[in-house]
Amino acid sequence: MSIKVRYFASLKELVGRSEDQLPFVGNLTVADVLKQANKNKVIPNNILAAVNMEYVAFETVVKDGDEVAFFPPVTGG
Amino acid sequence: MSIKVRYFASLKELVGRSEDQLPFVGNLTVADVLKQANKNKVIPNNILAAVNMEYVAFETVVKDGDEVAFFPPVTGG
Amino acid sequence: MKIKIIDTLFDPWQEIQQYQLSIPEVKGKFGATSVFVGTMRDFNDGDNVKGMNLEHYPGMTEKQLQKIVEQAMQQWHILDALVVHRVGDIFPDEPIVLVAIWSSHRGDAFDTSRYIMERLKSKAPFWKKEILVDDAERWVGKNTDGYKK
Amino acid sequence: MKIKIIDTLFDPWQEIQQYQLSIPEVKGKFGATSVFVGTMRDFNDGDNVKGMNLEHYPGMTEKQLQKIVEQAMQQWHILDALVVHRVGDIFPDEPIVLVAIWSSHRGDAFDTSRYIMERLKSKAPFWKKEILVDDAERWVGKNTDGYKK
Repeated sequence: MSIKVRYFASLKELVGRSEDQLPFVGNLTVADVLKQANKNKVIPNNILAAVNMEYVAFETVVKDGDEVAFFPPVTGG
Repeated sequence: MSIKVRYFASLKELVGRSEDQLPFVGNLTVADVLKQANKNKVIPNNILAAVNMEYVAFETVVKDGDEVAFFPPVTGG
Repeated sequence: MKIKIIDTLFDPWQEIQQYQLSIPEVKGKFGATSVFVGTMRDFNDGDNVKGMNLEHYPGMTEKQLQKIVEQAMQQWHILDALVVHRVGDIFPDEPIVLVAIWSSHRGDAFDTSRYIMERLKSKAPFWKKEILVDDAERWVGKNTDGYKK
Repeated sequence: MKIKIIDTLFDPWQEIQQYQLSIPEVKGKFGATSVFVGTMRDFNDGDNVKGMNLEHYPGMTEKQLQKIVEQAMQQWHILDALVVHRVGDIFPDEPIVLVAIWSSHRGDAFDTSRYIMERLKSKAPFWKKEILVDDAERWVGKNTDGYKK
């Protein structure tokens, strides 16, 4: 029972790792996941979130087994 | 002293020739040139005109040595 | 800038490759290339078409295309442009027109290629005569506006 | 439809040629091909850039690109689409992205290629890190809106 948390690009460098495994404790939003995994870090407020590779709002509730990803605005193309 | 008149595409087929040489008599507009060269023909009213390979209005006055061209709306590309 | 009228089959992608090799001065400077290729279909206005003859006004065609590209260059920042247009006998699946634009930024490239195509379709002296499957011939009456949806 | 993420140099014009050969079902049906190629420049934001590393989110990138193309297909009539995007180490004058659209009419092809590029730039999870001439590295902050002039 766990949630996989992933970080990309400049956010990955900022938090100093690319992945976390959080125990699933129920009733957590995406915002809670980010906060819980990065207690002492100031996270830039333009960060985007995805659950299972789809964009989501930070209020979205996370389910067991979800992959939650955080990253800065995209700059491809 | 003459004006070269050219016809293209469906207009060329309609008038039955691709070129005329008109004597330059002075003070003729593009519309006059078309009328004079095609006395008994009904010319479609969507025909375009060019003098020396630039689009012109039918009121434009023609000069000696000009190449005057008439053609239907263009359909390239 | 290059404007080319040709009466034989051409490969638009090869034309672009070759032209790009001939303009090393834009290397590293262009971030955007916008290309349009018009190809002959085997149908038009509800009929099957087996071929086409494309007439033009030699001299005026080049002059007008040159003018169109220059007008575009006054409105947008572009680095280079290539326009190739076929004349003569053309068959389905063969390319008719190629417009390629090189610029620093994508907005300019997109806007310019579209502008040149629209102007070309309304101003460059080319005329299409279609040959239908029963060998009947007909002149194409009018180009439609490509900005409308 | 084809979406491809690659980590090696590609030739956009060859990619188009090859893909077009693989879709004979659109032969004679498409009258318009609109192509956009994004290429790495040797400058950005006033600085000389000697290279770039392009990171992506494997899986999500493909999923989002797929979605973008499907959204385009709901708005415009298109026959086929090819999207190729480079990841990893990239150097000036190398292509980064290719979008090619085949449709019957030019309006649809132009609108779709531009729409896909804009959506890709704002939604597909790719991130550019530039390496400047003095070896300093910096993340590109934000893509600009390509519809603005």
